[in-house]
Amino acid sequence: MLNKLRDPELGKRILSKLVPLAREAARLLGRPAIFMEVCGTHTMAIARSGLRSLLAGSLELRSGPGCPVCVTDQGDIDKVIALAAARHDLVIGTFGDMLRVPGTNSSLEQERARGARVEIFYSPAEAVTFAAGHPRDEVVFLGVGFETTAPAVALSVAAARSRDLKNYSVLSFHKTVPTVLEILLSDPELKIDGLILPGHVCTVTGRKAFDFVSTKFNVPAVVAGFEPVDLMEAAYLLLKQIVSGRAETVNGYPRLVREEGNNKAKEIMKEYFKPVDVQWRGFGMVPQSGLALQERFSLYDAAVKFPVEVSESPPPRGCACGDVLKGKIVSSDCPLFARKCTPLQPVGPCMVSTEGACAAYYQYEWSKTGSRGNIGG
Amino acid sequence: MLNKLRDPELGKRILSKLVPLAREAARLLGRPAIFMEVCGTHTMAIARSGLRSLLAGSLELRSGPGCPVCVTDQGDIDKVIALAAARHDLVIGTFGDMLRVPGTNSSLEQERARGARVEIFYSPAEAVTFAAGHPRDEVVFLGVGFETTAPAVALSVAAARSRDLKNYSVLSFHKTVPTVLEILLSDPELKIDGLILPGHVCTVTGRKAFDFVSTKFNVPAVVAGFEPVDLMEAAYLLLKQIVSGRAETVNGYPRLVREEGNNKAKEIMKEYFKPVDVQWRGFGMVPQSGLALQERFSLYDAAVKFPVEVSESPPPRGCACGDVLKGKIVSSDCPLFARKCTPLQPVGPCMVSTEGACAAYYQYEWSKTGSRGNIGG
Amino acid sequence: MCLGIPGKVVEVNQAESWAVVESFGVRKKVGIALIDEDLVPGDYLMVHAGYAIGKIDMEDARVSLELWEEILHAQ
Amino acid sequence: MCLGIPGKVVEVNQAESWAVVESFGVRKKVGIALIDEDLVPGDYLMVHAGYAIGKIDMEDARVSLELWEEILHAQ
Amino acid sequence: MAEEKDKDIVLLSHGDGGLLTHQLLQDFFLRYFKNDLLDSLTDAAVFSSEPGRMAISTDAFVVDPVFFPGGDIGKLAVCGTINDLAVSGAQPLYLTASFVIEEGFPFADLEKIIASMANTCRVAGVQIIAGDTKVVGRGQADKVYITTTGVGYLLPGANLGYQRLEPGDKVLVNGCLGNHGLAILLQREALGLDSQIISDCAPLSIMTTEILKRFKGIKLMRDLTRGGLATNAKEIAMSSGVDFWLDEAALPVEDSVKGITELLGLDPLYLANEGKFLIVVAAEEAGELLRYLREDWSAEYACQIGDIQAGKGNVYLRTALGGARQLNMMAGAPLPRIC
Amino acid sequence: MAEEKDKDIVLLSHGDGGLLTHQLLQDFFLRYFKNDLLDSLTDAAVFSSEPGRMAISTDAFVVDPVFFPGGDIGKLAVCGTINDLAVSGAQPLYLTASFVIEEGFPFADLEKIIASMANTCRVAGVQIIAGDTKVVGRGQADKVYITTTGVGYLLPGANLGYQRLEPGDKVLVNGCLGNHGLAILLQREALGLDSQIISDCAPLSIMTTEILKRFKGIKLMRDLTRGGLATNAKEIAMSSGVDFWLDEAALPVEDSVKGITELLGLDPLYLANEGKFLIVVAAEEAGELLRYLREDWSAEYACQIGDIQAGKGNVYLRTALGGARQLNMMAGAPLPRIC
Ligand code: SF4
Ligand code: SF4
Ligand SMILES: [Mg+2]
Ligand SMILES: [Mg+2]
Ligand SMILES: [Mg+2]
Ligand SMILES: [Mg+2]
Ligand SMILES: [Mg+2]
Ligand SMILES: [Mg+2]
Ligand SMILES: [Mg+2]
Ligand SMILES: [Mg+2]
Ligand SMILES: [Mg+2]
Ligand SMILES: [Mg+2]
Repeated sequence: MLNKLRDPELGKRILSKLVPLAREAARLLGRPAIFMEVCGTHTMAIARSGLRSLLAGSLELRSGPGCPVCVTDQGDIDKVIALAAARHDLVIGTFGDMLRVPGTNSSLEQERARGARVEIFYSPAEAVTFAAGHPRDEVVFLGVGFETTAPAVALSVAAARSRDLKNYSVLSFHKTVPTVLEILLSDPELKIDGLILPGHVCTVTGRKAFDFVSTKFNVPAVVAGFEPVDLMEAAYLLLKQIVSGRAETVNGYPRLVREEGNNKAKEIMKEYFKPVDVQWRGFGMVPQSGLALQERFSLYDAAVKFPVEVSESPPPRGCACGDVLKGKIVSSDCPLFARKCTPLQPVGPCMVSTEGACAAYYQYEWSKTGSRGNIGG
Repeated sequence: MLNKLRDPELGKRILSKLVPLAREAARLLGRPAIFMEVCGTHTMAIARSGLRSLLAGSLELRSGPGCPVCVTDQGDIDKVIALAAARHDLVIGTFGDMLRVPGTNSSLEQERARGARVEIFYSPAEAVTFAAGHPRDEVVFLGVGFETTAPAVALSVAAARSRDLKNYSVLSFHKTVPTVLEILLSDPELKIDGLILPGHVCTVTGRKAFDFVSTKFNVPAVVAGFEPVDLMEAAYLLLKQIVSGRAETVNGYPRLVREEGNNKAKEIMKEYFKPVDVQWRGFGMVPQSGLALQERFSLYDAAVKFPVEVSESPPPRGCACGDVLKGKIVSSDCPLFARKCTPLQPVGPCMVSTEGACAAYYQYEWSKTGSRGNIGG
Repeated sequence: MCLGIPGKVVEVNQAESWAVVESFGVRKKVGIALIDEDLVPGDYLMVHAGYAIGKIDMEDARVSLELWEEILHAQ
Repeated sequence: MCLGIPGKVVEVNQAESWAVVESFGVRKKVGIALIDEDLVPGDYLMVHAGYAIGKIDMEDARVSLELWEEILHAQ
Repeated sequence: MAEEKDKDIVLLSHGDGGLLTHQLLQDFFLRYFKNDLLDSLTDAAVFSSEPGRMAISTDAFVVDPVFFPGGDIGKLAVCGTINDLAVSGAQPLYLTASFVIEEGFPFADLEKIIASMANTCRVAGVQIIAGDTKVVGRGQADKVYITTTGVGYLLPGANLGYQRLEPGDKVLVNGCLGNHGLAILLQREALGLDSQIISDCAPLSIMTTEILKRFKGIKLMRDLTRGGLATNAKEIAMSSGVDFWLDEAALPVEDSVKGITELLGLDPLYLANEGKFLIVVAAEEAGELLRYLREDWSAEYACQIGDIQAGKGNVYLRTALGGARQLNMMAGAPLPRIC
Repeated sequence: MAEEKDKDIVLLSHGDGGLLTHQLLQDFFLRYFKNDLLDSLTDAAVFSSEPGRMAISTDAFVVDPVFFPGGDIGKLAVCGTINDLAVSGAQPLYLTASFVIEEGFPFADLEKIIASMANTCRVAGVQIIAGDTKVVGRGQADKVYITTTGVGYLLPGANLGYQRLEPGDKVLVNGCLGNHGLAILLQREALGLDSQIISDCAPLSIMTTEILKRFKGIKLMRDLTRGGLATNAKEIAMSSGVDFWLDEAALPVEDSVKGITELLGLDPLYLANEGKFLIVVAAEEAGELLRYLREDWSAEYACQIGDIQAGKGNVYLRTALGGARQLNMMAGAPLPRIC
């Protein structure tokens, strides 16, 4: 059944319904509607399916702050790099995506090449297993991600506690999505006609957590899954709202997302983390949008165990990540894009993670030597 | 001036005096005189100069227990190998010669290849410097050697103490030469007409320490240096005694060896070491012939810090090291020599150190495919 | 940051809080500490970073697809 | 086991108990804690395992060689 | 050496050029690679040359782990260089092999690797005629590295070159993509995945020689190793100045490879292959070539995956939905992601 | 890459076959090794061959440290393979070079090494026409390893072979022994010796080509690398079944090399050389060859060191005193001893 959701024939038929609807919406708005996805995995799925090119002219899709790597503050990135550089006796555990993220002067990949120990883990559970198997090593796991990921990291702390490991700690840079969307939607310059909501974040938070998008800001929103059909359905449901002049927060992913979300995951998150004010790249300080470990787990809190001070450093000169993440410009409008900033030598963090707005754009939708004209063919 | 001592022209002229004298002695004895050198470095010097071949027929030179590697007990060797194998967190420091010495089942070289950390040092002082420079490592220095070497190792303990290093210790297998010569000379089967005494051991002990050779056992002895001229002089002085029917312990190395030896070195040895009963390969237990660290230095005594038990293992089957070291046979008389026992795969320890009796014999005086006949040409 | 993989449960160990799921013919052990509901083989889970984050309602998926067929035929 | 290398003293530091000796044109720093006698540049030392174990009496060496010349010419 | 139970691993001394090195050569390399031209105790091997064009190629193999489902570093080292010659239109003749071995490496494993090399050479009809062995200390290599260099004669009929590519040419591959890279990744990372992916590691020269003889319309071949289909296609596109248009739906990828790459956030188009190559062929011969590959060479998953269009050196992928996206060179080795 | 101060070291990504590998090739290898045949973006390099006999030789270079007095690993890698061809009687033409680089290796050092290779090639008149680069993680290599493979044509006049050796032939070397091995050892071990020994690392092919043209009595040549004079002479003796008789007094060894080896308990006859070779030549040409080497090639320390006698494959050294000892193959790399 799930395979049916990625059936290209079904996709093409839906597309044939979607495009006329998008044209109708464009006619109503006097321009193509602009929808923003706020999940990096949506960004990837859109790019890999070629959906953006198929809708070109009738509907525009933009990437918001949905890639945790991209929204992580430069100072936070510098901190973990500084820790890796200063403490070759530590094992820095991380998801693969953080490896090449550029700090002000270096990256984890660079520091690994200089002797830092950096291990890539697929799951924080593996990092705990590693710590248990290497009692002479001290593992610091880099906790990056939204509500989807934070519970798994909380469980890793629980596992380390129950196994009485003294050599495992977490450096938590976790963030919460609804909080930053409030800031995003409050921006008077923002011109977004609908939000594609992150299906897996919503699996944890529940649909209701995003009701404010439509109730408070009067912006149509749809919780979306990640198959091509899911994404087209989300676009369809958003277009329907625009055409009918409604603004609701619709659950377009009911096979997984519930009204209240995953209560157990929410409880565990609450038990281990507390909301704190944190910096978001491009958004500045967003009150209560970060997740720090509760004080009673300070034994497992790398921020407490291995405090690092880094001098404040300006964001990379010329990087327009902030505007990209707010949907004000597309990546190719950034003056550095594809010139000084490429996936190989990223200037800004949006170019680093493959799901970063600029990296996905670079990888799938743009080419140095090619023209952009005829790629829909 | 010292260069003159290795002048081959002078050597050849001396040789022309030495050979007739040796023939005279042989005539008196009814067979060529047999002299034994009891220093591995003498063994090497004789081999490398080709002296044995030049004297063949008129004088025979044999190697005694002069190579500390060769006389080290199998059990002691097993101990250090076991330590290296069990404790990959230790750094085993050693002189180059011990690296390939075979224990019952392995060697330091084998254990290094399996992950043990083995560092070669030229001087125990370097081992202390290494320990100071690697405070997270624990260095165990393998103290092997006679009176010449023991003071240097004692000084390394002194240096570690004065620098307050907690990560340096010594595994002392040091032995004393006069003690074992007493045992050697007491052997009624021994047929040795003169002893070439170890010049550098005597530098520390003094000539008088070896007076017993002639006074108690009535064997002529000469303290010898290491240049070809020195060795020929020693042979000359021994032959002179034989021809004139005397037995004295003559100092043939007066430019370095004093009657009482090096008092400072003797004091330091006494301060740090105490005589203990130890096993010698081929000789069995020799009372009071080993040097163990004094109890008050037990912090630096690897035997105390890292005790190892190894099961007693028989000496390698068929190895005739004992008889070689006692001068009863020459290496090529051993049934394993050059067959199962080669420098590449030594069975007995005499085959390991380049200065070992069998190894020197193999390397310089014998060849698998060649005949032994005409090598004097 | 929220790559989720759907998988069909083939084995459950509630006591040790894990299940083996099969996705695209591949089996993997995942943590189920975040799942409140009962699990039996044949259930579908959404897996993220080694943990199941939710149970997939296959009935909903079916309804969803039927709805599309209706819409597509409506024309 | 007693490889000794003769070397000519070119520098002495009694306080720190080392000397620099030259052998065969090569210089090396060696410990002199075992040497009782005074050392001045030009002296010769016998070095083993990084430490000087004795001072070489060059006069003795000369006498020794002269003795040989006598013996050799005696014939 | 082999008979003594305590002499089961390579020591630094086996690399010192002395007696142990000599024994190592005799007991392993000369024994398995035996042929008239090989005599590793001389400085160089000598062979007769004919007038013509020769191809030479070299590659270092550092794969971790050294044994993997479907092959080992030895088989890989032979296939890799043979295939570089093969796709260049050459008939591989001779290889050299140079080993860097980490102290402590078991002789048993070394023997398996050497036997595997010898076996692969036999299958492909090439000989190893010169070699070298070095041993480095613990932590100065990862078990064993092998560099092979191969020489061969260009096949008289072959006429391969970037400049021959023109709009309308068809793009073929000889089978499923991504298996080797994924097999290696799964062995290396303890991901706890219960699925066996088999490397496609295989020598291609016999096949390429035959197809080059029969199909004069073949304009370019490329083995799809490091960087996978995407990177290699992009390199060719940039060098030839034409565009590649590939069809996502036509790309042969095994279901299990598809599944696992999705699971790990990887793209099979960037995974290395070791027995797969891309062929650019004139349109009129494409169909017959495909049939020939599938039927005569049992390459049942051989596919036409796209075509060449006039352009500027880009590679486009037509998505299943009918959209398009670009493929660029790989930037950073594929890593398991959770995003 | 070179212009960014924070991009000064090699990363694993430089070896993934993607964009960074591409850049690495462009910025370093293609830049320095530039020639018509080299294009490392193709699978193989192509060159024209003539009828005749070709020689091929390969060696891996793992020297530690990578920079040493008198050379570096790059110069060594070029000289080593050129010299193996040269002493085989071949005129070296082309090299391939394959690199295994440890993550974190500075580009500045890599560039020095590559420039040094390019320079040595220029001096010797050879070209690097194919290559490969792999990057391995920290602790999986020691900075950089290079494998070179060389091909060349056998000189028509050269007639070298073990079977030609006969009693009465003379044995020559072209200069002082032991410098390279000792230079390396002194760099590696912190022995606190205040003396600069310079490696003799040098390409020999131009010299060997000339002497082979002039001296038809040359029967065998051998570069005296790993294992030194003793091991190499023993190998030749064993392969040819004759005995070598070398004169200790005739062996050219620099005073400082003599001194330091004595100090450390080493034997210079077992130390590696990288610009020295042994020549076995018919007696009647020995004198003239020696004169030619000394005068026309400024090989002032070239010496006749012994001769060949009927025998059973042994190497004898006549000691200065007039005695004799045997030289065998090295058994275990030379280590500083105190005994
Ligand atoms: S292209 Fe680079 S510099 Fe520009 S916004 Fe994106 S990440 Fe920032
Ligand atoms: S040859 Fe070997 S086995 Fe025989 S006595 Fe010597 S060391 Fe022992
Ligand atoms: Mg050679
Ligand atoms: Mg190649
Ligand atoms: Mg290749
Ligand atoms: Mg070689
Ligand atoms: Mg390793
Ligand atoms: Mg290739
Ligand atoms: Mg070679
Ligand atoms: Mg060579
Ligand atoms: Mg290559
Ligand atoms: Mg290293």
